[in-house]
Amino acid sequence: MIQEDMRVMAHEEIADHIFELKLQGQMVQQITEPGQFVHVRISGKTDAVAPLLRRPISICSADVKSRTLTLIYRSGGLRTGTELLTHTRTGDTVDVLGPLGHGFPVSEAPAPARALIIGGGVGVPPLYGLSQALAKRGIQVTHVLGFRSAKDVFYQTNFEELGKTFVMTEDGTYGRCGRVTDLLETVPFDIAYACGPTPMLRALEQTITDKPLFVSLEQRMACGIGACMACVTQTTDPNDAKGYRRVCCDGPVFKAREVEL
Amino acid sequence: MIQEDMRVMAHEEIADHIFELKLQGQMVQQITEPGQFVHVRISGKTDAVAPLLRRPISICSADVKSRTLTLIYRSGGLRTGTELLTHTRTGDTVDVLGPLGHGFPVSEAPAPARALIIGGGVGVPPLYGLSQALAKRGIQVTHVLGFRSAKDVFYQTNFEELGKTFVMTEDGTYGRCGRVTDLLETVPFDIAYACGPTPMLRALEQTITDKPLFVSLEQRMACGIGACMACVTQTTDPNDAKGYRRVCCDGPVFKAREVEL
Amino acid sequence: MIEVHLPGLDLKNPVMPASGCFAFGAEYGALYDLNELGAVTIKAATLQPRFGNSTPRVAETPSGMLNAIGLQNPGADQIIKNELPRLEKQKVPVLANIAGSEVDDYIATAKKISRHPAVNALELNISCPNVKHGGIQFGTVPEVAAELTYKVKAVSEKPVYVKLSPNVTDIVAMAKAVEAAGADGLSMINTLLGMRIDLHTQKPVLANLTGGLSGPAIKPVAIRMIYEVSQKVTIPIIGMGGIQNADDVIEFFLAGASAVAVGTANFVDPFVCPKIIKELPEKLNTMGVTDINELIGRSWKK
Amino acid sequence: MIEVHLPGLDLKNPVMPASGCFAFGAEYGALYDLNELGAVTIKAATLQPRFGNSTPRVAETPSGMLNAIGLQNPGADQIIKNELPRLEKQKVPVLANIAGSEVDDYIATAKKISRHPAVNALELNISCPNVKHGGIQFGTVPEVAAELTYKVKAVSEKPVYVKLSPNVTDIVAMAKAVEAAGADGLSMINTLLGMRIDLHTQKPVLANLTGGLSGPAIKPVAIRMIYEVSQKVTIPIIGMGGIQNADDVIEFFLAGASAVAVGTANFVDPFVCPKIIKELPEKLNTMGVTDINELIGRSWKK
Ligand SMILES: Cc1cc2nc3c(=O)[nH]c(=O)nc-3n(C[C@H](O)[C@H](O)[C@H](O)COP(=O)(O)OP(=O)(O)OC[C@H]3O[C@@H](n4cnc5c(N)ncnc54)[C@H](O)[C@@H]3O)c2cc1C
Ligand SMILES: Cc1cc2nc3c(=O)[nH]c(=O)nc-3n(C[C@H](O)[C@H](O)[C@H](O)COP(=O)(O)OP(=O)(O)OC[C@H]3O[C@@H](n4cnc5c(N)ncnc54)[C@H](O)[C@@H]3O)c2cc1C
Ligand SMILES: Cc1cc2nc3c(=O)[nH]c(=O)nc-3n(C[C@H](O)[C@H](O)[C@H](O)COP(=O)(O)O)c2cc1C
Ligand SMILES: Cc1cc2nc3c(=O)[nH]c(=O)nc-3n(C[C@H](O)[C@H](O)[C@H](O)COP(=O)(O)O)c2cc1C
Ligand code: FES
Ligand code: FES
Repeated sequence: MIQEDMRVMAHEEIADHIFELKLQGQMVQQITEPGQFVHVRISGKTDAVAPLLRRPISICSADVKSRTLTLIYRSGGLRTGTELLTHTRTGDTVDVLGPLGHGFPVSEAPAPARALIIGGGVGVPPLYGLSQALAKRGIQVTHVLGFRSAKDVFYQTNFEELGKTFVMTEDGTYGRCGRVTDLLETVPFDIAYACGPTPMLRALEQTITDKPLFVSLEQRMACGIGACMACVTQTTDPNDAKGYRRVCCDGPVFKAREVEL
Repeated sequence: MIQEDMRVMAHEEIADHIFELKLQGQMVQQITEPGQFVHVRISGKTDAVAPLLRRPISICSADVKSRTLTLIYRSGGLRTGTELLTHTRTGDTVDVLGPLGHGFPVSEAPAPARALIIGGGVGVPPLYGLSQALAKRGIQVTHVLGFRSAKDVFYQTNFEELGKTFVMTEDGTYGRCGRVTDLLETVPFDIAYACGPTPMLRALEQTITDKPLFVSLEQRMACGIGACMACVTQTTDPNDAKGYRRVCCDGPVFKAREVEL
Repeated sequence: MIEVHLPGLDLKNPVMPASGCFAFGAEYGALYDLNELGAVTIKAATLQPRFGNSTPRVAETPSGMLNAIGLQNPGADQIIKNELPRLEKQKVPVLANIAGSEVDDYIATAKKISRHPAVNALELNISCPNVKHGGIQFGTVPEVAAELTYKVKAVSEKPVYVKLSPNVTDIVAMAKAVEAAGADGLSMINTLLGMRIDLHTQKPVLANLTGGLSGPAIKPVAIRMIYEVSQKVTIPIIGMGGIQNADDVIEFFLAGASAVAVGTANFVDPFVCPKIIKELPEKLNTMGVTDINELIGRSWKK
Repeated sequence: MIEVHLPGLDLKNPVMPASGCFAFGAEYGALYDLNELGAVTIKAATLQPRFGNSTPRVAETPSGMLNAIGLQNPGADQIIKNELPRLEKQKVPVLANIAGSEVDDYIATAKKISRHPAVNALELNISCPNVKHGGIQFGTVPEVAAELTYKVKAVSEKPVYVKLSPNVTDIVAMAKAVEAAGADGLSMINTLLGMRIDLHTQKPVLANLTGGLSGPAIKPVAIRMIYEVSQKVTIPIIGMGGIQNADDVIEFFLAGASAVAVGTANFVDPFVCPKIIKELPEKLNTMGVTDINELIGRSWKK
């Protein structure tokens, strides 16, 4: 983990309020797993104090050769920190802490195997790097990506290059109408990975009980490195020695049903 | 007075930590006197709250035709609001309130006459617009400009185009060595105008007692328009009806000895 | 939909400038029509004219500012003569803030000011040192604040709002004490006591040494206090402390305020009050709220 | 030149992380050598393990943050077993923060923790609700805080610093009370009580409803309180509240602190403590100060 002023190589809006930010720096070499995240300081200049806290953003993908990582984030709009981030331009630097946390265990999939990747909204980004890693190992990957509406869809073609991709929207304005869980029965798989809103993850934990499932969680964070205890979540096992996990450093990826959602 | 997002037309460092910022907007049409100022919001984006208060900066000069005004300001360095302003680039907008206050009474100089303009440090900028206005009226203008050191000197040639210009530095690294007051006896004049550090203004008020002298004051401000009473200064006349003046709206330019320095 | 009705104050919208941040309305009145406002809170009136503290009187702090103006004002008589007639010509309700150094000062000021037809209600600034009690603020001892409230109520011709100081251990005790003493409403919060030291001079920046902290920095303290107090009193609360936009106004309503005042934000954006008033109905629409009064205290109501 | 000597704490520099913002040093210790620090303040130890509050436990505010972690910690015994041995191997002094719900909890925890060789001094967190007294915080009633201080002092094998809560009317009275009860030093300030309400859920953001406000937003309050207290007590003060850089450290010294703790800023910049320690001598040099101890209270000393 390092703190680095990373250089903005590209920054563009790829869907409604969704931005793709490419950053270059040494940090890329330290990334070990898809699903790790970085902690981004929005108020870079002159010791600015508002917004004060960093924002956790998943690493979408990384390229060691060009020392570049890609983030995809949603701007929360007026008066949010991420809105301020949208003003960053190519050539600027952004203060980034990372890579942080434990990502998706790619080796858990006994190759050759069929992996199912399920994403919702801004939970989709880390799954792209995951799918790349799985595909590289020769694993057959199927993607089920849920968005609210047509205007929110991003990265469909990127995923399609890696495997079969179902896009769904809640309001039916694009792809299939419905929720990602609606499709589960029709897709054969040996292992599943998911990232998205908590209700989605909860539904998946209830449905996928006979095969390995890994879920990536969100929690409000302060330090991002395990020191402040802001991001804890209880273990489902009441006899667990610690009784809790920190999403920032024990996660954000957990085995299904390891912690309370 | 209006509040306007003015467009940055040019922005460059013209001396050590001294920046020249050219802004375009409707506001320019409302400027009535040299020596008025604008109140600049440094934290323009997304309702940012730090730095919170606006910064008062004198209007250095203005061009009605191109709707452009020029500000010259000193960046206070790390952790100051003005440092943040230095990051503003051509094409950006800056939230400006103005024009504010009462400037130098140009008509007080019975033309033809000889005007003496005395400036110190970042007190120099508004005097440039003043000198332009006086020169336009055919008044002979002499400038005495004091800076700390060679690296702090700016706008010498601009002033030289308008009249005789003496540049002095405290440490003698450029121009004459000493303080602006040292030169007073050698320059003939009928009216004097000054802007600069309070000790300089105080010295001038003590020296120039037989001719009209106008001084421009600085005071910490909040509202900039007369409502908060942050910037008051006492009148020298204890029998004055109000007993005080607000630098932001009764000034910043006052007749010598009208208010306590 | 954004009308609110408080004792003495029938407001077509719940947004007013905070006392001391708007003088007597002349300056901002030159920028926009004061009748757009829910009300105008005027700067603290004292019995005698006051020049206030030496300068510097303000200092910037992270997301906030300190002020030590020192209650500069021309005194009750001059205010009645020069300022209130101008406000009387407007339709906007006036909340008149009054201050003093002794109980008698407050009483005399309240009598004079409350009688003026331009004034719809008084706001009692109790964050003032009580010279007769060794300079301890009226607003820090419940009994003292209650006595003052009681006596001012006795002479005031208009409803009385008591403006609470946040610099206390138990804000609920303060609120209950002044409610029991007859206050018609509460204003909260006044500024937090703070200081900034200049690294060059190595002395406090403010000539007065300490000053009152205001602005967004104090909003979480204001919200917490209003949340606590609104559950324990039945009189309405005018909320303030760091309000900058319609979202903030709604947060104050959810906490338990029935109207709001905007202080420091006027200095950042002189048009902030009319902007908020314009933004508010739009915001309520997106929230599906038809009457802002529904929101009062919703964060704690079942 | 930046060494300071306080009861139990011989510090090669006056900068330590604040309690609760550094856990037990393992995480930041993986980023840099803890021996660079003046001291380490560890997270509040309670007698029994505590899981703490539900999430969300943090919320951002203008130039600050709210936290309601709820004193999550593995309990005194586990801390002694698992955490202190690791710190014992380092040379850095340890200030051990302790908390409780009753006087007896504090006493038992103080006994255990103060006995450990890794611990150089105790820091008594008195911003905790006293369950035996209807949940009123120990830190808000001078007599209660004094009694607690007295009893902990009686059992502690190490000097005791009392960490004052800023949520009081009279901070000087609190400070004097605990000084009289035997405190060897003061830590100030703890967090201001605040709240933020979520406009979507219309409920408080924090599961615990209220939380402690920290960060730059509260610095003016911290400076003011240290300025007031340092003139009235003779014991040293560890200053904290919004410190981000060497300039802030100097401001705290000028106000009257003899050492400082850095809390929230660690979350913004995990290397902030070593950065400040590096920046400090340079800064003193430019100020012409040869010994940082000269600066203590200079803003009020003649
Ligand atoms: C491990 C992890 C990975 C994430 N990856 C992504 C990603 O790849 N793309 C993306 O768009 N979003 C991602 N998020 C969510 C993202 O962190 C929040 O949307 C963002 O912090 C909101 O900040 P804001 O400035 O828009 O909102 P503000 O309202 O300004 O935020 C205020 C505070 O609340 C916190 N906060 C608000 N919402 C969330 C949330 N949902 N999760 C955590 N903290 C929150 C902020 O961090 C900040 O401290 C991730 C979150 C976590 C924990
Ligand atoms: C009428 C007027 C005209 C001015 N014109 C110019 C100009 O043309 N060029 C120029 O460089 N400077 C000018 N100044 C001074 C300028 O306003 C300050 O240097 C500037 O506000 C400092 O801000 P900062 O962000 O660098 O410092 P910070 O330390 O970040 O400022 C903190 C706070 O203190 C206030 N403050 C600090 N120093 C001063 C000061 N000297 N005067 C007033 N407020 C201060 C700031 O406005 C801010 O509110 C003028 C001041 C006034 C009152
Ligand atoms: C410059 C200034 C002057 C003030 N003067 C008064 C006053 O005269 N009477 C009063 O009751 N409050 C006064 N206040 C407090 C405000 O009315 C308000 O309670 C406080 O500033 C919090 O609101 P804000 O954060 O929106 O500014 C003053 C505040 C400021 C900043
Ligand atoms: C996440 C968090 C946890 C804290 N936990 C404790 C604690 O366990 N014991 C304690 O005395 N203070 C605790 N504090 C208060 C800090 O030690 C410090 O007094 C306060 O945050 C002000 O300093 P800062 O503004 O630098 O953060 C905590 C603060 C934060 C932000
Ligand atoms: S964010 Fe601090 S422990 Fe996880
Ligand atoms: S700055 Fe507000 S009155 Fe002058």
